[in-house]
Amino acid sequence: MAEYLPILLFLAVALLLSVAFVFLPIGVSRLTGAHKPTVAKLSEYECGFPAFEDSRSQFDVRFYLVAILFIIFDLEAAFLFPWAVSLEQIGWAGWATMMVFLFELIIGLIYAWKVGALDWE
Amino acid sequence: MNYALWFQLASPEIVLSISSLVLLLIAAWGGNKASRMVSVLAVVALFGALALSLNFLFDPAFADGADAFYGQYRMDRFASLSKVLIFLSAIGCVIVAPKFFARGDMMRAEYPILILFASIGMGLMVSAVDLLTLYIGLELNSLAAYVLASFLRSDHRSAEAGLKYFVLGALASGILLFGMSLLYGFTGTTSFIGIQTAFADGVSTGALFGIVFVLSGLAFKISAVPFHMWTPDVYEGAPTPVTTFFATAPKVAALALTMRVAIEAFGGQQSIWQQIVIFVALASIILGAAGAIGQTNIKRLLAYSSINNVGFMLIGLACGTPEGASAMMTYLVIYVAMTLGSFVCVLDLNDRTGAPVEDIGKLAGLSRTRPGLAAALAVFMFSLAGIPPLFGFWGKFVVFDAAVAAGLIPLAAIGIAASVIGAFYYLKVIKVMYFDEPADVIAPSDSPARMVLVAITALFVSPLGYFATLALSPVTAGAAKALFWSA
Amino acid sequence: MIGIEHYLVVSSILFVMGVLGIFLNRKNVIIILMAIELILLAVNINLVAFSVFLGDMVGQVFAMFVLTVAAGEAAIGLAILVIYFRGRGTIAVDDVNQMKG
Amino acid sequence: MNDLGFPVLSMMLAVPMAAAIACLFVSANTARWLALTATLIDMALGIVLWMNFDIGGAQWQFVEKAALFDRFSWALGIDGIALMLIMLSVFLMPICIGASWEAIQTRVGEYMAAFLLMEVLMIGVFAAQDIFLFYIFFEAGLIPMYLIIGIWGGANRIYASYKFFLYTLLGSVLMLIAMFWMVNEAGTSDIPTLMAYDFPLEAQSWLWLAFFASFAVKMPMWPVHTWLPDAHVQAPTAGSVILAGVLLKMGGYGFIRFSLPMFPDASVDYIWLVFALSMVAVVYTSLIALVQSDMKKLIAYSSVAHMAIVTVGLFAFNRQGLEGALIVMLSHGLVSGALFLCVGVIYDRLHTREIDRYGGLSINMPRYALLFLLFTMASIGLPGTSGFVGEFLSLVGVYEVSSWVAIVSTTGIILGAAYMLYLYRRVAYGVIKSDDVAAMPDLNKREIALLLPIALVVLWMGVYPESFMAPMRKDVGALEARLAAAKPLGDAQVKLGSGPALTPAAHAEEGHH
Amino acid sequence: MTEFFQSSLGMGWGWFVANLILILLIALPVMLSVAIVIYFDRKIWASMALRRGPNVVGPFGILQSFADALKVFLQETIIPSGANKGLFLIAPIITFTVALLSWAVVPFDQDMVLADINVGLLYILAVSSLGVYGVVIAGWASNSKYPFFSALRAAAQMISYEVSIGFIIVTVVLWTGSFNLNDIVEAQRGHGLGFINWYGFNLLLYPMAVMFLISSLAETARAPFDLTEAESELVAGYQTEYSSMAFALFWLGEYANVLLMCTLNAVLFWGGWLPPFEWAPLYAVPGIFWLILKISAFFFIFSWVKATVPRYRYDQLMRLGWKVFLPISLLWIFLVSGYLMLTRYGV
Repeated sequence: MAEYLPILLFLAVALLLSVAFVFLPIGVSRLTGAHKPTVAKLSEYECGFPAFEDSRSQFDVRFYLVAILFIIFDLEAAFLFPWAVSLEQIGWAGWATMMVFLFELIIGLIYAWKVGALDWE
Repeated sequence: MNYALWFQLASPEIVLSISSLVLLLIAAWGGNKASRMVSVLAVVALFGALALSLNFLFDPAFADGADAFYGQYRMDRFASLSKVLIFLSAIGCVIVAPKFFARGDMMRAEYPILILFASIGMGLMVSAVDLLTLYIGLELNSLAAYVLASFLRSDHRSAEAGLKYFVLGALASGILLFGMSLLYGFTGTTSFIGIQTAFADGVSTGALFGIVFVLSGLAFKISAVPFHMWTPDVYEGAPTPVTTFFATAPKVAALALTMRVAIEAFGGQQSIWQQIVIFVALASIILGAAGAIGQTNIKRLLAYSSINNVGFMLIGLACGTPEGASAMMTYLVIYVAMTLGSFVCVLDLNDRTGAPVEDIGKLAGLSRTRPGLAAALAVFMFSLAGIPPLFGFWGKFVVFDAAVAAGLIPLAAIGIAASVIGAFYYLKVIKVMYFDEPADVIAPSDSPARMVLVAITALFVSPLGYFATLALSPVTAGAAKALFWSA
Repeated sequence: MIGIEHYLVVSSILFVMGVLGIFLNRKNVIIILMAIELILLAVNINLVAFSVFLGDMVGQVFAMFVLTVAAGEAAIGLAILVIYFRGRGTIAVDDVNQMKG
Repeated sequence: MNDLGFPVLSMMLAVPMAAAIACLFVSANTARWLALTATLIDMALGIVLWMNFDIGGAQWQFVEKAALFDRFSWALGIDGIALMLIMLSVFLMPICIGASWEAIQTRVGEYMAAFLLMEVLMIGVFAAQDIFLFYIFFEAGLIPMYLIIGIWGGANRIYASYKFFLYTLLGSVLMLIAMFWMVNEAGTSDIPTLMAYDFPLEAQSWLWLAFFASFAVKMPMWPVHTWLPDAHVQAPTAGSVILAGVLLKMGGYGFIRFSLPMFPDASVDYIWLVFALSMVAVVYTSLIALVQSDMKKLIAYSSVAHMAIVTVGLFAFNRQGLEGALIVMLSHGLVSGALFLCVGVIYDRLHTREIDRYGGLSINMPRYALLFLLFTMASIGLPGTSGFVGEFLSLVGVYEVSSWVAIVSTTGIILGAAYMLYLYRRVAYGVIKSDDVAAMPDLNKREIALLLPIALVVLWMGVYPESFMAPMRKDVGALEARLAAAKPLGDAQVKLGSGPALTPAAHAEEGHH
Repeated sequence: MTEFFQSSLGMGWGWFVANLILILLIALPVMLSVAIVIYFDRKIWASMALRRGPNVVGPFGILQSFADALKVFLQETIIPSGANKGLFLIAPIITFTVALLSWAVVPFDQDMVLADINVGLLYILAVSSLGVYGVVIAGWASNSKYPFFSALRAAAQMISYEVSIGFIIVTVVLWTGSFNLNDIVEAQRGHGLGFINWYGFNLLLYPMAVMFLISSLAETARAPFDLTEAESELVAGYQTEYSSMAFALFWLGEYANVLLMCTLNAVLFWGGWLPPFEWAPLYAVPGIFWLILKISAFFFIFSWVKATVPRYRYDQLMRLGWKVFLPISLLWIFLVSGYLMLTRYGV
């Protein structure tokens, strides 16, 4: 457990640094008088034109699809990690089990591929 | 570590797994054009699994059951009987689907495959002797079921049913899991028999919470009162073949699972859960019956009917005796036949445009326009009401017999009196079909497969079904005995 | 020192928050999905804590399975939600009532 | 097996069953003939049964036993009582079919099938030797009767059919629980064994109540009789005949077969209850019958009153009472059936059951008026008709127990005479009120063929009841012995045969027991 | 060092001060090197285009990055009126914090690591996947169309390649049997022919090394996978609405991530702080030198690619991730684990 404490400290330091970086200029600019907001300045830049529709409109459902595929495949990887470091202990049975699992995963991948879930067209 | 034996024990699930993966590939390549072939092959696979399960049911070498995969999985007569029921229901649900989905061209090759996946999950559920296996099986089934519920993507009700089923199903899984985590923590093991052993010295408060949470989660899955509220909506909204499926196979699996958990894992502490089960049983019987009275949609009506029937089955569990368990299994067998039959009848209720008819009022005079179908539906209704000489009576008969033998006479008396309330709404359906003037809404059947299924199930629930008891009684008794192996 | 009961308290609080999140939330179905994840998180805390205190690996393995299944569940939940949204154009909880029970 | 060399009881069940199934698939006319043939065959078999019944021989005859599976068996067998009730059933069935010959024009096949099924179940109830088999037959009768009332009944048929079904079901489900307990306790579901089994005293009371709930509804006893008038009024004529003729007898049969021999002590304890309800029923329903304007309803209420006489006789616990009750059952089965047929005859012509619409039928329908008169007199209990024998014996029996009950019951009979004669006067005498009544033709051959046999049997039973009592005598004796043996020397028994009538005070004391 | 401070300041404070110094010793050089690599990036890019690149501020323009830093620091921070203010400011904080945090487990030399945890690789994987939150939040909070699209693209792209990175890492872990980065480096000692300290030399692992390099390009949204800020389509991507230091933090974070990926490439496949060959004189040079050399080499490759390879289309990007890398890495897990079973574990 103890070896994780420096990470906690690191997190604190990094947070401190980044918060300082974000808020210091804001404070400084207010003090130096560089902070002069105007309506035009505070409007969204987008591409230079005034925005003419809701910026958070509906978007392509494929992004959801990618997210869903990611969840599935990334978490299957979660099974691979402990397996990879313990291959020596679990031997051929463990290896074969994981291969069966991978095989099923591949079939899932093939299915997703064939039904076009991986296409971006 | 006898892998050969292990694989043999798990052969039904293995067969289904391999075939579902192969079918998935076929579906991927063939698209919806392959749906017919996939359906046929899925039925073949299910029959294969069925045959393998049947083998365990009758092979004397497995009379005592056997463990596999380091005590994670157990194949005994109880499991095999449940699997037979599950696979049979699944076969029925695959067979009736294409015709239903053909309208609107919604039949997809994934439907039978999802049924197969769910069946694997259910097979695991009934064979689970460890909380881990239990959870995996349950979720495999549930995940497939969520998708199935929202299978008619263009139908708002289907999507809503899927959403409701998903939310409440996930909540149920969460509650169940929380209970399992407590059980694990306070007993130090996840195996049923280990929990039983740990409970021999008494139950700590934490473990007691675990028991209550686990039972609540399971009550959700079997749609027992007070965790039943999702059932009518989901049954109504889901496509009818899927509803058929929900009302049969997962119910068998969840009930069997509940039995195994209660009897094997909590077996030593019957006094704790018996009260809960009795309450749940009575509440399900009464509320299931009362809730059904005002319904005008036949699928909702059948949903309440299933709640009601679950209550009756739980009476068998409340006995906590092998006779009770055996009675419950008998009831399950009959329940599956009745429910499958009545839902297939509902599937056959289509108007002239082919649109499904679910309003009970529109069945008026069905006995004139479709005498065969009306007769079959009447048989199912009377049977669900438990009126002799239909076979449904036998289910109630054995359950109440066991309850009386176990000394639960007040429970039996209240339960059976409440069954009269249930009779009221079953009679309503018959009244509409037989007494009312024909509305002439329902078109003639266009599916011989459905008619065959209806005929088979109707014959089974008809008085001829009593001949089946000759075979059924020893089988259910054997299953119950297998459940009490550790007691 | 932090004992098992502290973990239990935390997980119980999370669990109750999750359950309440499902039942009290009237706004958005997505919040329900999050509440479900919260419940599973509570379970995982329990499992891992018990696993460490019991010196038994099963709890952690279990937690792993719960994680994966939860992911699958979330995936399917999202998919159903998308279907639902496309049909109805809303994901407000109060609107999920086409069928009255 | 039996002397006949073939399972006659199973045959009697199988014939109408097969015909019922066949009826579903044939044309209307074929179905009529098929049903008639089947019922006649059954009647012939019934006669064979009676001929071969060994009076004074073994208590249970024509016994058939085949183990179905562990919990219950296909056990059939009859004693004299069951024989007589089976005879009643098979006798009435062809008449019912005949009565429906022209009245039923829709869904004839299904109608005939339902009736044939009813016949199967009625015979099954009386022949069952296994308690669960009995229950199945007993309960299953609901389905065809529900359909008969609901499909072919009158305007208000749906309400009536629901009421009939749910009342009866609610009554009988508790009986099932009691049966489970008994079978668990005694270790057998065999009725003869159970009849001899001494159940624990504390349990008997509960068991008796459970059975009572069922039989009282079926009987029907006041205050759970309300389904009966509705069911009768709405049912088609033949349905009423079967309902009044046979179904009501199942309640009485249940008391004789189950309540009395199986729970003698409890029966004694609850005499007060039965007597109280019966007395109310006799007077109350008779008075109601007096003011009815619907003929069927009037006869229905009279049935309730008559069945109250049966319960009174049964719970007298002596030979006269028991035999009297049995004869009342048989007689009422014939007479009320015949009366419903008589109503049906004129209903077919005018399509109304309003008493006021008729009048002076003796003028244009003399044959009808004659037969109607005979049955009216039989219902009243005129000597020489079947009604007299039963009612007389019952009252004699109950008088030995309690003169008060006897007196009140007699009042009912007097009231019965009043309403029946009043009915007859309004229908048959006086002037013909309207042209359509005047245009009504007299009985045709079919109708005579239906009514005449009943009339003959009613007279036969009235003149020579021994033919009917002889087969039952030994069984009644056995029942009496069973009651006497089980009964402690309680107040009811002490008074038996003590000569003078009881004082009101003594009776009140008994009522508090 | 910890002991030194603990002896003078007591257990708790001593540990605190020592670790604080160590952390600053990591964080500040990382930030400094970001400034330097930005300079080099521009220089290399310019050279390949036969331009000069920055050459005004300082000798050879070497102070250009610092001038830029000073400029953004003094700029006014503009928060668009429609933006979600809190989230808008949190996004760069997340990005930068997370970019720094991964460095906690990177071994710079033998035992020269802040937190020598046994699941170091998993830690990096976990922490770096948090980076996507900064991007998504930035895009969402800006309330502007192009940042929003950019954020979506970035999210999809990052998670897609995270999958294949996850599977690629498994092959390395299989070979090492540990998630500890130090162990992974140690295991490469003499891996090839007994004297080459690289996994990448291994024929089985070499394809993985290549895929990992490409995946790291995609994961950090570097050219040719820089679709998140494809100027022609999305203006400046999710940073469009940012200014001042908030904007600079994204840049800092991005380049810190690029450096981290270079480091990971070096550590996982090319021997980390080990010299390239198992030859005693090479060990005279401190390990950190070798590591920096390797990082520089990889950064050069990154810049080189940026300068020469045309940008992918989005569908090509996704296809590469899902249809090429994912199947290949799955196959490779089978091959590597099978090979190891046959040669090492199974026998």
